[in-house]
Amino acid sequence: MTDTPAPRIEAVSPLREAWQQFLRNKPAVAGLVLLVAIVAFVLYGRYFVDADPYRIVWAPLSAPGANEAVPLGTDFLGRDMLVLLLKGGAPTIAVGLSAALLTVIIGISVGALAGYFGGWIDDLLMRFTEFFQVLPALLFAMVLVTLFAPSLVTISFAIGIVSWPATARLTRAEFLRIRELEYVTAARSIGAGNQRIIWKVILPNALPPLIVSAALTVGVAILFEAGLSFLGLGDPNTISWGLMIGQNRSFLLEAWWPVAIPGMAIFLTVFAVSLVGDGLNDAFNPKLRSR
Amino acid sequence: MRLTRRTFFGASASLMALGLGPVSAQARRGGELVIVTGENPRHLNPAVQSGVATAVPGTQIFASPLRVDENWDLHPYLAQSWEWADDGLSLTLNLVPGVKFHDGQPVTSEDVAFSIMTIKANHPFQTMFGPVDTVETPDENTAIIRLSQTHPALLLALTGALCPIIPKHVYGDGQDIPSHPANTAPIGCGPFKLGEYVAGQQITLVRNDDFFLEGRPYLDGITIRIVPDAASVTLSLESGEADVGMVTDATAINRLNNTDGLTVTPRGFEGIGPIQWVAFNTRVAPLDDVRVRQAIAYTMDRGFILNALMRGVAASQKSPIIESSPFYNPDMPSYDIDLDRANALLDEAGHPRDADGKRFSMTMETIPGRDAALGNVPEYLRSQLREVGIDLELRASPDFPTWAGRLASGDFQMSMDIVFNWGDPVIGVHRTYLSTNIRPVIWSNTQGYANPEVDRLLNEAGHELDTDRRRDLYFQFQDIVGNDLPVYWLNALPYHHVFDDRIDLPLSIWGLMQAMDEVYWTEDR
Amino acid sequence: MNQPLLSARDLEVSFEIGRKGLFGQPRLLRAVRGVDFDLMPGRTLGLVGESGSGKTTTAMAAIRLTPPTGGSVTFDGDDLLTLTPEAMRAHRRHLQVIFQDPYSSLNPRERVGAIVREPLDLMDVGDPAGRDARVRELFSLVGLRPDQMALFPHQFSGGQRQRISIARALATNPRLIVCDEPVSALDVAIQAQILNLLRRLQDEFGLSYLFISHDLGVVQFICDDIAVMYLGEIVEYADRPTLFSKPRHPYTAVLLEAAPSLARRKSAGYRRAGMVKGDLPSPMNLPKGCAFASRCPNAQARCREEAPALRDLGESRVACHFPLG
Amino acid sequence: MNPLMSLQDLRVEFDTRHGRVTALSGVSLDVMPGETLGIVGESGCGKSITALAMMGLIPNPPGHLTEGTITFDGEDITRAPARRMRQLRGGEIAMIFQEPMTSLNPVFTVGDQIAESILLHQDISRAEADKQVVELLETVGIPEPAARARTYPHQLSGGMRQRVMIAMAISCRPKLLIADEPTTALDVTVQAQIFDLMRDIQQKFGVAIVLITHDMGAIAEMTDRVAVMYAGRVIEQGLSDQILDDPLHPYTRGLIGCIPVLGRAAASADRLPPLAEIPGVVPPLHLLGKGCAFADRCALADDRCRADRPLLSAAGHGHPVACHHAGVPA
Amino acid sequence: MGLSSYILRRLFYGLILMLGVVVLNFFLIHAAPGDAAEVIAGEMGGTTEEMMAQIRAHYGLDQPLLWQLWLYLKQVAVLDLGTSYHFNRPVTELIAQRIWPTVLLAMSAQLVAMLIGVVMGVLASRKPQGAFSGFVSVFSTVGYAAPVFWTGLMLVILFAATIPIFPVEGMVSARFRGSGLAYALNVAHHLVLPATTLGILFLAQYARLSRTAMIEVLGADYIRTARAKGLGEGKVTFRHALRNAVLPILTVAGLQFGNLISGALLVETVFNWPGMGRLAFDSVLRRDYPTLLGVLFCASAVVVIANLVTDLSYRFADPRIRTGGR
Repeated sequence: MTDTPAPRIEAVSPLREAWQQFLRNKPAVAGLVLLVAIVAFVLYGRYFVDADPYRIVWAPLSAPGANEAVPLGTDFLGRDMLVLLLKGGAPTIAVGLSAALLTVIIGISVGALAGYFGGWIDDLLMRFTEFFQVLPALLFAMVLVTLFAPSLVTISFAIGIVSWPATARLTRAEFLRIRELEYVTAARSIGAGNQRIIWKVILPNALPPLIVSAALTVGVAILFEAGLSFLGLGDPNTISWGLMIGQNRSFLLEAWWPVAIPGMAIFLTVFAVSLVGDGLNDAFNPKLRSR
Repeated sequence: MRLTRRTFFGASASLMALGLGPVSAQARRGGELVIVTGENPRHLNPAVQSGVATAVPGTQIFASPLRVDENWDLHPYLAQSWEWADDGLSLTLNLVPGVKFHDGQPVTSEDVAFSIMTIKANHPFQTMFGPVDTVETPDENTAIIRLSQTHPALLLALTGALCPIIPKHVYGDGQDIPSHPANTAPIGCGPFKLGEYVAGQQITLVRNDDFFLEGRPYLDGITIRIVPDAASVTLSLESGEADVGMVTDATAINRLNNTDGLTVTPRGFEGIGPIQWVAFNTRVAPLDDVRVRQAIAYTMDRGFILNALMRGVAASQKSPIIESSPFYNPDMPSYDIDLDRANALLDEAGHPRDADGKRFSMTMETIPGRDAALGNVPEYLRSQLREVGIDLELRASPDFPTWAGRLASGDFQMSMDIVFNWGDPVIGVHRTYLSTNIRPVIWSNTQGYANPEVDRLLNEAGHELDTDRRRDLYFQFQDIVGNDLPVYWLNALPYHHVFDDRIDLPLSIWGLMQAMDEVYWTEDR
Repeated sequence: MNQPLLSARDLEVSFEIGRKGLFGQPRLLRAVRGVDFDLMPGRTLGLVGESGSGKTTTAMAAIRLTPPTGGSVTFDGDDLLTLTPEAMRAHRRHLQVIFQDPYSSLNPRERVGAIVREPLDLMDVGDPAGRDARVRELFSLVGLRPDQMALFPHQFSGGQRQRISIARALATNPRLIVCDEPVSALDVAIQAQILNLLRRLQDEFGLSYLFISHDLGVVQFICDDIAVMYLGEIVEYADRPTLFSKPRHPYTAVLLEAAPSLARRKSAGYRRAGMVKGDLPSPMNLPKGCAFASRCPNAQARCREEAPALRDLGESRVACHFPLG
Repeated sequence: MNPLMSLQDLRVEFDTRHGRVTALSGVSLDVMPGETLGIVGESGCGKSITALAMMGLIPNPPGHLTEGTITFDGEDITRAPARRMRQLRGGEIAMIFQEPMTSLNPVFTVGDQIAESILLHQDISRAEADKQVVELLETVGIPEPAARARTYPHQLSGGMRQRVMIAMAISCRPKLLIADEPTTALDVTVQAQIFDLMRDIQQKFGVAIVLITHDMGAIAEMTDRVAVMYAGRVIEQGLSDQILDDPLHPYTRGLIGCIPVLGRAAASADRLPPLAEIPGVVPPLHLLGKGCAFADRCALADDRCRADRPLLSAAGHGHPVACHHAGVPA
Repeated sequence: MGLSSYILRRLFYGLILMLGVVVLNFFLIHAAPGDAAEVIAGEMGGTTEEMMAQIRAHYGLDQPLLWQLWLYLKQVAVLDLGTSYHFNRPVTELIAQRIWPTVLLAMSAQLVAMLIGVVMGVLASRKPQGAFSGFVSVFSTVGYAAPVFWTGLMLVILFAATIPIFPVEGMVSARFRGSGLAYALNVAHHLVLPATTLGILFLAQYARLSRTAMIEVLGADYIRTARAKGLGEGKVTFRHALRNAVLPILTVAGLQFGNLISGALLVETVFNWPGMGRLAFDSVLRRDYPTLLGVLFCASAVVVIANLVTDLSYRFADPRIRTGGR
């Protein structure tokens, strides 16, 4: 009296299915390829171009293509834009990743507790969240960075501190939704405790939108770091793409490339990240799939 | 001494005619001037606030006793003549009679006395009127300044923004003057009155029709527009949105140089003498060793800084005294770039390279600000010091006070700094090198530099009224600090005045920081 | 008569829903009001009612998946409501649940084998190898192939998922299974498969079911005793033959009249005898008298004034001032 | 009498992840004026798509009506221009849906939504339309109709909302009312109320009704004729009594046998016998072979069934059925 | 709950939030190393220690921190935000001058972005697989990924040098003396580039969001009902669907205000727009405590008010909330 006739069906986990769906999404795959290329460029570029990024190699503000030795031109000091771009990538992306990580950790913790327990815990945590939402993010981050001196750590920290409320709200909403689903009651009915239900039952199911949001947060954080660097609040001892823009900005009308090229790098990275994020969103969200 | 006095007298006598003379034949009445500046004033009272931002509007609103021209020669202004006592310890000012403040109250010697004493008490330049004991007012139009010691810089201190005559009937009400409400709604007796002051954005000045110099000013009004962004300053001049600008950004100057219809000139900054230097904390290792300081100097290429960073529009500066000053010593050592020499000095000082080629690490303070140009030299220095095995870490202060605090308290190794000469070395130069001025405030001798010979030379020069003798003392001083390098002077900042060709704009050593009653449009805009 | 396996006395459940104004009194929704029932071992007690009648809340409160606000529940002699959380968890191996929605009752991120095995792990039943064997056994028992254990829930149809739910419920050899509308989301053909399976398993393992349903046909098929609920209260309680042949409460009669039947034909010019008017009143503002009075075809003045208590009428117990027949 | 609506050999295909699948195939149905036609089947059998096809509302993309014709009142509307279809929809042909909760626009009052329909098809003023709205609400048994017209859907219960849907549907006196599982989401007492109302409406306005349902009880109570659908095809069709009392197709028989309907030995103290079962599940549309779609679940299936699809035919039986073994007891 | 009691409750919570913002920022800013007296001394161009002591006494900086907070809160309660160390004028006056340009910039960017974004999203949603829909998706990703200040700088290069048809600096021409319409036009001319820069970021988000929301809504049952009535696609899209799709858009618009202010800060810096962003930036660099606190306070107040307005418009747009209960 079995329902399904003999042919063996392979187990397809929801994640694998989402991945297959993702692969069908051309812009998302393009974004992923671009992202991998950027990361490879940043991580392994030194095998092709290895030099001290601080070294002054040519006449300042030499245009791209004007000299083969410096294909992307030089900055205001005559440093090689290509080398700077290579060295500036890792900190830029690292800030993005660590800020996003912090965002996700705070956001998920607050959102999960609020959404799962509800009641006064929810009220309290949501007031707390609102409080951080009311603070103008960039301004507040500026204050934090100036207070603790600009460094990659404080910048990541500041970005994380101002960005988590959105993740918390999202997590809470997901927890509120999933909490009511029957498999959660089912878990309780077989004796699972709160810890198990929060972290092992609800969280894995709440993850897809959170993964999407985390991916997008990486992009936001990279933009944020760039904004702070542009305002002169970047870490002066670490080359980042934002710092390059900030440093060369006063030469803008004379030379566009030292500003445009790192800007383009930021743009492409965030663009790739958000294409991937969108792709994940579509892949995880089967409702939009057929449309 | 006699000679000096006569020189001053002579100058005043011969030029008096010009100051009070008839309206220039070709000068045209009318028109307005838009000045664009990156400097943002706290308020408009130069008596208690130094700096260009306050000085430009301040000198239009307030008049000073004297004024100075582009050749450092003095001219009458509120004072129609002046006379030194033979001992050089008192100066008599004879005021132009019948001058009125913008509110119609007469300007009297009481106001002069009040102003000078207010400045002495509140202005950050303590050396300016430091020797002034009292100001006597025998009659309405005579003020006698009594000194405790001879003071060669006194006359210059009575010009431009350094000595605005402020109304006693307004400021004498007992309120704290640095925070006096009238500072943002000032009443003076200068050629222009305040129209509107929108903090941080715009200052509108309108013609003072009752100005005491007949027929002046020529302009109907002046708008000072505060635009903190260098590129924006440039563009507004280029597009004709603004007529006159103080442009501090090298790139912009180059660009404006190529713009038709604009005059671009470095003149007009001789007075303030803006010098950019690398400050060393001579109290801490390894910078307590003069060889290390010299080695660092040898790594830096002034030519590169001038050409690449300053885009060829800044003047070189090898000395504590601005090179356009009569006291500048042209034989200063120049420390032209020489990495071998630098390496040798560092080896000699006991800082060998390690296995990685590193000798030691140092930190350098940078002045915070939206203007990235301030960070450019440290960025360059970092690149250069790596060549001789020194790792340089930049320490960015989040805000100006933090930076100032670090320098003032000696919590630094190296720092960028920008310090102005302010006309006479007594005002702007001595403060940096006198061991008696090692104080926990910014722009004192924050290097902790102490050399008894320098102290002696400067103190002597500060009282010497004979110009030649004074110059000699300053030359000796420059020889010593040129070797000791408590700071390493890089360049004069690339300050330029940019203005519409159709404007007749006489630029004294104070530039825009002196009354612009003589400025006129040669043709209509 | 032997001891009831599960028995509830005066069970109450209220929910707080918002407040009046900024600092006002919390508003209470009384979802279950003084419910008593007894479930005998090996039998099936049906809780019947329309949506909002409180039948699911009653069942969930009885096994403490929803916290009751009053009353008592004994399971096999133990007072469930006073147990420590730890002791309650230990009791859960005897009290299992099959849920209504086959699509949301299985964790989509777990393989179905793990889903069925989870109660064994949590309750620490047997050794790991024994658990694997047990899961295989359960799969065959509910009509699934053991090789399907590695699949994920979304790879199954609704009926198959309900079988997985049943396997999970059976895993710890429970004595009582609460079936919360286990077939209402299924197509009729599948519904029959599941109902037959449930009955077969009951016979095989001597299970007791607390069976929740709105479908009188299903209830008639599977239940031995039936409690009809209306707005959080039991209005009629009887065994199956009695209830279906001699409904005493007007609401029960109305339900029977409304339930689909192949016997009523349009071709025969069937007209319904009478139907209740309007909808369920809001549980927020319950009337003073009988909750059903506003819709009851036989309501009289007394019904609107005085709430009838459940009273014994021989074969059935009915909460009505004017029982039928 | 001519049929009011007639579907001839309708074929509808959908683009899906699995390529193009056939959702309806060779569907032919007639609806006579004033009668109630039931369409019954399990989920996914194509009954809702048939309803949408009747309305000209097959979503395109991904749906395509590739073969067949639809005539309404003698007019071929298979490829009628959008303007004409809009005139018919809501005017001559109206529809009510399964989910009264979500089928009304939450941001407009129910009065607005009914009036919109009226104004669309009748050349009258808004005030007159409002008057009609109140009358309609009264007709469908909503108390205090004038006040209720000003409420929003979420302020009404499910039953009330379905009544509003019916009021909207009958606002322009349609000739045909398509009811797609109108009571599935409702409680039994409310379902009975809605059925009673639909019957009243039919009597009052003489409207023909197509009732789409999975519930054999509803078929018995509500319909004159019935079509049984399976996997996108009509497999048996006839008078409701014929189908209920004498089902010929094994699937129809299973469908009737597996329902635990009331009335079967209700009073017996013994356990009821097990329900009839149809094993397995409805096959997904993209996996349909060329034989009988029911063959995999059918106890009577033989090689012929798996190779050769039976056609709907009344030959040799009382009513049309698509089975090689029609009438053979399982 | 009635509307007025709802507003009161929201305002009450808003005030509590503002209080929190003030207190947190007060402590944060005062926790920084260094001393406000140095700030003021630095602003004056250097000073002596005696003068520093005077300054401390004058500004009450020699008082205990909690006492300073209490004094500050008392001031704030009567909307006195103290005196700027740098500008030496009342902070309220400074903010009053600066807040309107920021609000003008933010609101025009927001409005234009919303209008164009929603229209784009709606058009895209009608053919979700179409070319325009694809363009909207890519465009919105592009708009989102480009750093706002960078876009601004690129526009400056473009419009300063290549096609100088829009001013790239300031809010009104320096020599402009008119008023009324001429003034508005002058400001509008200056507004084009900054508002575009800021707007692109949000335009992209609104286009994407309204596309998604519309696709979602167009699949709803009541849209099928509307079609079954015989409504044309235009009315279905704009009357039935858009009214519902506006709800999520409004929600996001409300949450967007904080970001809007952040974006405005960067854009103001690029285009020298005389708004609060620049004021804030100047105050951060100069550690002008009173101004910085005042700006943070006002920016938060703007967000609180904007959120309240959003909620009210949401209530207006969604009868389920307006009439209570769902």
